[in-house]
Amino acid sequence: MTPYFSAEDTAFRAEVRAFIQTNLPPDLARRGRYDYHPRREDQARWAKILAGKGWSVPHFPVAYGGAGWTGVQRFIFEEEMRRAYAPTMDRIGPELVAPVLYTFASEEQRQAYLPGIQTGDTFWAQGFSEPGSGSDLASLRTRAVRDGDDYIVTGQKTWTTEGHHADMIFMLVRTDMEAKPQAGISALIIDLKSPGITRRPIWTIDEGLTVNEFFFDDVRVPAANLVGQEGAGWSYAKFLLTNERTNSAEVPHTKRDIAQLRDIARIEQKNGRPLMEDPSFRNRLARIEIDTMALETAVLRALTSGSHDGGSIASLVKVRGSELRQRIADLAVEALGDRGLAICLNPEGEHRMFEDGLTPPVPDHGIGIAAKAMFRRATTIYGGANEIQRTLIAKTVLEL
Amino acid sequence: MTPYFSAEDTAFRAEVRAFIQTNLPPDLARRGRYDYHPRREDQARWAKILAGKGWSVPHFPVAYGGAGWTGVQRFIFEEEMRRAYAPTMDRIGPELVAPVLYTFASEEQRQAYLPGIQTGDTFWAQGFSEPGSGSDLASLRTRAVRDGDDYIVTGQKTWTTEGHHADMIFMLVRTDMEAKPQAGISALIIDLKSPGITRRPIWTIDEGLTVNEFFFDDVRVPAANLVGQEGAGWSYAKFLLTNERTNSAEVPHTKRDIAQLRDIARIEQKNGRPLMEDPSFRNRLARIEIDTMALETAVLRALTSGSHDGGSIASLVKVRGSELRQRIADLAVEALGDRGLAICLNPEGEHRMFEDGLTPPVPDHGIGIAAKAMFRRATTIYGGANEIQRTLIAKTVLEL
Amino acid sequence: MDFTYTSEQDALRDSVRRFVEREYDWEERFRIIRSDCGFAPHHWAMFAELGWLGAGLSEEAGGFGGGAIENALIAEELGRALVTEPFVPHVIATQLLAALDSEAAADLIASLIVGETIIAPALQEAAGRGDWRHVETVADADRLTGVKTLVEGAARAGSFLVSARNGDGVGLYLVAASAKGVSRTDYRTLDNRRVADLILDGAEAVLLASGAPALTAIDHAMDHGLIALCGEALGAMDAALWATRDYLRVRKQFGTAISNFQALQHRMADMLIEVEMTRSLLYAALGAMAGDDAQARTAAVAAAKVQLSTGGLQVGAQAIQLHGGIGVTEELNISHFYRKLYGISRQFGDVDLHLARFAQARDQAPRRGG
Amino acid sequence: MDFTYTSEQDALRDSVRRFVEREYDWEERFRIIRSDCGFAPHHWAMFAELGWLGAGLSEEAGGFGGGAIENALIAEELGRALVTEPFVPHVIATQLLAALDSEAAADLIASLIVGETIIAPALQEAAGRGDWRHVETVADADRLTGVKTLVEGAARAGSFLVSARNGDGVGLYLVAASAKGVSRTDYRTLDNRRVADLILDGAEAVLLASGAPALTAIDHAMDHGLIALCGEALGAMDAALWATRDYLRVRKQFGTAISNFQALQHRMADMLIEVEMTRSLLYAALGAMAGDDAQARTAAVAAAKVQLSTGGLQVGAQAIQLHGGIGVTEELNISHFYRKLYGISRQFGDVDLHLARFAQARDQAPRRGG
Repeated sequence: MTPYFSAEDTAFRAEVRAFIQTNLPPDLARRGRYDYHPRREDQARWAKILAGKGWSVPHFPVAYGGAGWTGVQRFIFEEEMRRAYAPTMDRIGPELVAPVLYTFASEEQRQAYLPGIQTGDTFWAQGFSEPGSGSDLASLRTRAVRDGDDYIVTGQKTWTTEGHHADMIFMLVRTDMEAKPQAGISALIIDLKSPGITRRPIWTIDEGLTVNEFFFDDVRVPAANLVGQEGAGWSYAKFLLTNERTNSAEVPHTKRDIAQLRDIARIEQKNGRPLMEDPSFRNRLARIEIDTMALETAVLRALTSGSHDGGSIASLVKVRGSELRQRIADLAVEALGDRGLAICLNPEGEHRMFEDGLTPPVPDHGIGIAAKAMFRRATTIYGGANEIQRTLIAKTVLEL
Repeated sequence: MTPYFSAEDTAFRAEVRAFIQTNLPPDLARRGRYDYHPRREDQARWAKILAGKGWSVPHFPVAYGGAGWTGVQRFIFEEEMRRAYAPTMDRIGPELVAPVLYTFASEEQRQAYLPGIQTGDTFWAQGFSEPGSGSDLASLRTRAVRDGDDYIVTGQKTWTTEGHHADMIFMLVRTDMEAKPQAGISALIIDLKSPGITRRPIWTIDEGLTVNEFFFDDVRVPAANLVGQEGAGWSYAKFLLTNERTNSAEVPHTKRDIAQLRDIARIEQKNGRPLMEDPSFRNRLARIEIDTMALETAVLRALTSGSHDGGSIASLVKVRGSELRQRIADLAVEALGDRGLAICLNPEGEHRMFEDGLTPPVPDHGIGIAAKAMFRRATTIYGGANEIQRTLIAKTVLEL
Repeated sequence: MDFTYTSEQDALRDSVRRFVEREYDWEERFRIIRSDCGFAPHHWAMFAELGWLGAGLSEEAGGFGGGAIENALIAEELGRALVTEPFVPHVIATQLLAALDSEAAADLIASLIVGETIIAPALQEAAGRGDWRHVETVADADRLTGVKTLVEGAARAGSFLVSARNGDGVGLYLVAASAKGVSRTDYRTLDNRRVADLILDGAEAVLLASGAPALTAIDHAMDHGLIALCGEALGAMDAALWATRDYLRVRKQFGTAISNFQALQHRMADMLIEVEMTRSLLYAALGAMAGDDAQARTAAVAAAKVQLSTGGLQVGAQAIQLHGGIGVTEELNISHFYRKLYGISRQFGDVDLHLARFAQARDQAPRRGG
Repeated sequence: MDFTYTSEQDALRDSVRRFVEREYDWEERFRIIRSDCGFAPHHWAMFAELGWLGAGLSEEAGGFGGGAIENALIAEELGRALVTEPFVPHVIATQLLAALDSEAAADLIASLIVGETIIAPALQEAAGRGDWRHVETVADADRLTGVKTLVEGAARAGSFLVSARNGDGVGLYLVAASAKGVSRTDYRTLDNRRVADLILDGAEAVLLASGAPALTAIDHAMDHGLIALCGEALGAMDAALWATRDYLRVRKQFGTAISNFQALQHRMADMLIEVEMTRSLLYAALGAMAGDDAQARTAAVAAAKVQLSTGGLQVGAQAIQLHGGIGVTEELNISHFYRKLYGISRQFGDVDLHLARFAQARDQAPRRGG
């Protein structure tokens, strides 16, 4: 039992920090402070820089561009990225789709798709949810009917995260109407430039764009784009979702949020003193920091346990992590006082629902905070709603 | 809309207060401060004094000794009783059993049993729960088999509140084994001195005695002791339980607890200042007081709405009231600091689980507080567990 | 003690409810939010015509004989429909002027309740974090300098009611929107109220009251404003609760209506409890307003504000959570209930401020019923 | 970074587990609680024999080469069985003496780890509310006057380690139980630890350390004590969780095992999260103990104490709630888990104290990883 970072870990951290310090373009770091809805071009630029060092997709198998790091090293890397306000990177391609590809796809498919993800040239979407099937994926209805060497895909996907950035989509479709709900599902790769696809942005509570709806109207997809076995899509999806949950603890991000909030609380005043000295604020911040420390250790326990236990710890840290992300964002809004109540659109952002032409009196350290707090309502819903996670914990860990 | 006490209410309050001030024996008030597990003799003495004024069972129909007060007046009366540290009275007979008797029993039964309740001479128990049937009364198994002019009762009752004080018990028994679970249940009155009854005290988390277990071994009960119709016991029980829930908000008691805690917090010190000035304590106490104010108004709304709506508001105030009673007791323990951690048995109490011979250094204002906090864990369980109440709210009010 | 509305009050409620049903659909609301001043002058004219702008004002003060109850009731119905017209600031302005009991004030009230003009209260500053008792704006004779924040309805206001430090402590001033030295920075709040920072740079002002009378009038007006705000929050909470209830009954997952899931049922029960506790504390505050115990009034109003803030956030957040993904979309009203309740929870001071006000008032007040 | 126990540590855990299974059944525990001194000398002798009393002490200090990890592990298993023997105070006493690094201290340690004597730490006073840094007891040369509270194991202690104010600020003293001017008031705590108020009325004492070295030694020992306490709480929480799980699977209501009720399942999931977060913070604290950053150590230990207090109460209360009536009976261990966790949550300072300690340490500490 050595529950602390080793000397090697510490040296690794120093190396990562030095690299970021030298190579992160200042305009990226500046926009990174607004944290939120990063531009595709920023993500791609940074991915290219990291790819040059072999660090753009560290978790990949080394053969496909991975860095061969331990779980703890990947955690440290992520922590340093967040700490330096590097752009939050696209997650769908590298973290969700790619592991499915290098685990289940054919070698041709791997060669065709993984390099684009590694270099940041290709962005991906994931097409799982449909209207009427949120956390209940087995009920999905988008159909793919075999027609010669193609599938003809018809249906609708929704909640497609960052779909407006995506070139390709990894889809769950129903290929067998007769089979039991879960058995008739297959995984298809679809080029989003294919004829018959339309996209509708779904504006969210923050007046921002994260999710989209895609309509597939007789879209022709080469049968070669089938991933793995026909009818096995359900198991790939489960594999993917487990990764989603583990990552969704988002500890490095929350730690950075805390550091940012501490900065804010030293600037903002209450009763003529820095907010940081207000007892009630201090207590609540301390409690968030303590819960974050607990969550961090839980994640590190999972990362070092060696087993990809797929479910139990993942569900557990997802629940707690998502709730923490809401609490920290809400406390940040509160820290801003009157200024936390203003709608303040990211001055360097793209994709606005509408231009109100107003310039709210929000200081630079407050930009994006309120919108972020609004959007964080989604953290307890996406990636498998927390209700689903609690049921999963009860069934799989507690065996109730 | 006149959401405040009328001039008549205020005058009534003054009258009640004056009466209590003149008539409450000082030794009763002193023991009342320990609040908890009052002696039967104290309850009986006070009941007699109140009965002399016609106030011992104010909620009864006037014909049976009731005071003819409005719901608001009964609330004021209860508030003044608690405020003066009058003994908390037996509830089973006057509040639970008696309403069933004067609503459903025969005139002979009313004449036989109500006077003893009114004068405090007869104490009652209620025999509903059995091992294995907590909130699920329909599953009860105690049988009453007709034998000539008698029933022969065999079975076991548990969680019998204040059964060690009781002379009589109002029982649910199964008289028909063939009928559907709820239809085969009848209500019987049994004299606890009948041969074949044994009692076992159930010591609770506070090392005190509140509940008991009764064993009925071929107990002979006159058939005349059947209340209402055979097979209708279930509906009487539901009627009774609704009363139990409404009363279980316990607002007057909680308001008195708050006043008591404010007294404690002016005596106890933290960091060399009265605890009452500690910001964190103040905030938590304020929140409890606010929630109590809300609950009080909710109860007054229910009391003045005219409808005995039986369920919705009752469940709602039971949930919130029981949780509040726990919070206030826990905060009182915390207020006592080191002294809140000592087991300190009521020096004037009866029924001790064991004599440890120790005299803990707890000041007079701290006696009974910690034991009370322990026992209050039961408030969210008894009278229909809060889980049951929440389901009831969802089904009956929200129609889910 | 009676918690039922009179038939006049019921009629008033019906009138507001009919208005929002007929005139204020979801598309209309989006149009108004995106308009120049963020609210609709033709609606405001209708409010005046229907008598709502004077409904909560005593006859002596020039109103139609009602009080806090009527204002709370109107606000509740407006909250239900997330109406963005600045009704709460109107309550504060009229009650503030009424408390001054002067001829000049009476004239202003008369023009306010017929909707001829809008006067926006500008009582708070950034450093006060919602606490209107924090005043740094300075009055140098009849010239004011300072910045007031979150001034609602500013874009259409003919003048402002401004608090400022002077020789007596604090004075209350009337500042014309057109006066020299007055400028604005307009913005939207999270709950889509259109507000402004009011920047006063030696702005010409008329003193209305000074010292204790000014402070008393402001506290009185803020009590009324907080009660109206409580009504608005209650309306939004109640609407969010029942909309969620309806959704749970139709939404199916895993082959069954999700209303059958016990964990969701219990969550809904907790939301209902929060709604009913908020309603109860609104009534308690209305009761206290009718009495003459200043500390009891402060305590009851602060209690209602604490409860609507925490209960409102809980109900709003759970309404989203129980809706799932669709709950966070801009197009559905559920996300806007949350934004409204999030805004209200911090408006006029956060939970800590009102807990402290409550505790202080309780220390000084005799116990209720003795 | 490795969170797995070594095989030696696993063996130690097994040894404790075997002991409680064989020797410490529920009836035995009741007997001990009702005995004169509230713990069993024959058990204590067994603890010594099995090496537990020196397992968590370095070899330099005369122990068997372990540290905080071993103490936490032993305490966790003792907590699972609600063992009442004063192990946590033993950890504090030995670590306190070890930190003094003197020959006299070494002799005392030697007799402690073989179970020959018991030395009870007497570091807190009523006015400190669990904060050991609050010292009002006064040393006049070698005579102490004051009252120490919640002194655990006092009835069997040969001597006491007492903090008192002297010319250097605070000194640490050894007071023999038999010394003149020493008296006790014995009582039980809610969690059935047998404790005493130690009343010192000019009691003769031996100075062990004074000023900064004394304070450093006390803080060091309390860090160790808090970690052992965290282990004990974790054991009780974990045991309560799984006992409740087992009960839900067998208990039937409304015709089905109550483990099928979704609301209860989710409650259980939340309890598990609290247990795992407590375990995580125990590990984090153990990691910090291995480093040389004093602020990080204080922060991590305070964090663990905050979590075990709130999480412990939540798990304990829910274990009762999910059991229903039987959960509040004295005869079932569920009520005793709650009493234990209720006691622990307030032992050595409440949540506010440790939140403040955490916040202060974080203000002064560099950010983890830079």
